[in-house]
Amino acid sequence: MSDEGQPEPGTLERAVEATLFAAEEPLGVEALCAHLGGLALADVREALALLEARYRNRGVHLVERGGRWHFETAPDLAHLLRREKEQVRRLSRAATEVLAIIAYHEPVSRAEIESIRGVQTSAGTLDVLMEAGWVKPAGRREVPGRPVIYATTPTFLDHFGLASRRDLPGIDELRAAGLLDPVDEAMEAHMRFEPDDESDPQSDGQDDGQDDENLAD
Amino acid sequence: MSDEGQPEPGTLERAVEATLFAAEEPLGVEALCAHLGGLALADVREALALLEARYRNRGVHLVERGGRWHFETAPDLAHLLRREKEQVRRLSRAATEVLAIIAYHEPVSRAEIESIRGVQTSAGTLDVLMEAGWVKPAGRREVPGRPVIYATTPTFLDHFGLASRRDLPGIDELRAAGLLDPVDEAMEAHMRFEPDDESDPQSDGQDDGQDDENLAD
Amino acid sequence: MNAPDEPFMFPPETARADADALHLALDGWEGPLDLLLDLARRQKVDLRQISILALVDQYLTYIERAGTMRLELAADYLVMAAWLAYLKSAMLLPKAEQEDPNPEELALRLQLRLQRLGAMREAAGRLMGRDRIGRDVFLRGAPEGLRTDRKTVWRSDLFSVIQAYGQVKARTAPRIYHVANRPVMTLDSALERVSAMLGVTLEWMEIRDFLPPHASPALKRSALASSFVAALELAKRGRAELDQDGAFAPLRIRRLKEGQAA
Repeated sequence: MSDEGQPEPGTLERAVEATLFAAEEPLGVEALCAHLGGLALADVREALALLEARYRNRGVHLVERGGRWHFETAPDLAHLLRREKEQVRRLSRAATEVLAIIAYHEPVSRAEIESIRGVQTSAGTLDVLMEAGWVKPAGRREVPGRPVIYATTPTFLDHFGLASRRDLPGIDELRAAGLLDPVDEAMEAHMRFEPDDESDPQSDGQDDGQDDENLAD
Repeated sequence: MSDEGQPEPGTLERAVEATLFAAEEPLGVEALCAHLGGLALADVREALALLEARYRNRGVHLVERGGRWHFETAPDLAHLLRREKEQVRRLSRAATEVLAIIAYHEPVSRAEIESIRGVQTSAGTLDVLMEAGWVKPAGRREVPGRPVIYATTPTFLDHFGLASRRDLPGIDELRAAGLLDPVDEAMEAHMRFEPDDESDPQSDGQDDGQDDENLAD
Repeated sequence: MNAPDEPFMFPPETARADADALHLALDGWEGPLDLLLDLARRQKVDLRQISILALVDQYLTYIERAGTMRLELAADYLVMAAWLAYLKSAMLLPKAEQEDPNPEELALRLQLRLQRLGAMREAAGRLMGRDRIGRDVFLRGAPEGLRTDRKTVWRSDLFSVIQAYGQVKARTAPRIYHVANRPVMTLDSALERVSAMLGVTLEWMEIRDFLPPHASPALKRSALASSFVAALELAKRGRAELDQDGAFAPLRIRRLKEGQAA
């Protein structure tokens, strides 16, 4: 580069620049010459060298690949072309259930998940869990049909703050926390303390006793 | 610009350059900001101004059309590029006139277009302009019959190299001469003063006032 | 503006058409106003100084000579010709005899329309002459393109997972139903009990004394009801008699000897 900075681009340089810019594919020196009306190869080469230098620090570079030239985004700015937009979404109820079943029973096949849940699992549900990175296929079960079996990933443990799967509360603990009560029963237990039922404390005592029996099953 | 010629481009300038080079369509300042991760509008505007100046003498120019920016080859190099490119489809005379009327009078109804041209507009003519993406329906005029009104699009400004509708060739002169006013309005203005003298400056002035009102719509 | 000197009878596109194809000549115009504008332009003066009278003559001459033109195409042109002929006659009459509409006004209106169409025609030409993308300037031939990938980040928490598991287990666990053994005394057992106790003595006994002494309140209520019905049944069979001093007073019961009537 001269002391006076970049000189005005010459006509040929501008012509090469515009041609490569508008070209739909990379052009070799000869194709450029032909396009520009039969110029000397040496002149076009010189123009290419000047342009290459001129664009060296820019957001766009003039590069040669296999003898053909084209403009491309500077490598350090490539990330600008593919921008990722993150969208945070809460896991659906169904997906949460499937995740929980896999976590408690892994490795587990889809049929097994369905038999535990008592409902069919849509294909999308497992996809979501795999997209989230919490579940992965873990081989096949050696039974007829060789179904794929699924297991949780280390990412799952990370996200949910678990050191290992053993940190998941056991069935007994879930029961103690009331998490194994069917919803309607839990509701009843709740309702029992509502004002409507206060009339006969003795009969209440009786009911309570029977409830305890149920829990012990 | 400094005495030592063009300074090294800044990071933002390079990023804007790369983004506009890679974009498949023109981008507005806001779209650029969003794409570059929520920068200040003023910074992006400054980068655009720097880039515009930097490319002014090049074979490729950075231009603003209807608030959106894109790179295109320098117009003086058209002869080099045209030969290999397909010619733009020729518009019929009717389509050309209808396009001009929409551009200079927008928004304008079909009946208004026809009253200027003194002839019915075939359905195909507007279709051709809409297919080219230069014209779009722009609501309805709130008069009896609620006719659809038409206006030009940003693509129109792009294609004809107009920064905005203000750049339409001769639009200021036409407006000053009252030639964008409806005939009825011009008649009234004429009759109010000396009916025989078309060059009455007062009536011209009157036209102007009415035009400004129209523009403010 | 300064169109090359063609015979003005023909629109530019069909300038070389022969006289036999006169009807084709009209295809080149965009309607009568367009034809008028072109004729006016041939007067080579500013549209504002145009002679309307001369223009009318030129138009009428043209239409006359194009006598063979297709009628459906020509209708507009003929309407315009009739109107212009009317305008011409009105303009030639002395001013004093003018009625509404004033021919000068009509002429002005025509002139204004021609000016406006002329302005748009010229504007269209200048617009088409601009540097147009794809003809004069070119966009980047192979842009890389910008893409925004939407990535979903899923969020959940341990409590939701555990709770979901609890609910699945609860929902699908085999359910066991207990039918509570309600504390009741059946009529049969009340009959048996009251009969047995009546057998002990012939004295009046209060019915409450027949109730099981340590029963829960619920069982007591049931036993009272059953015992009362049992007492009625025994009285009906002639084996006991009942006695009560008044409403809600203690109900007493006494055994009847065999054969003794109530």
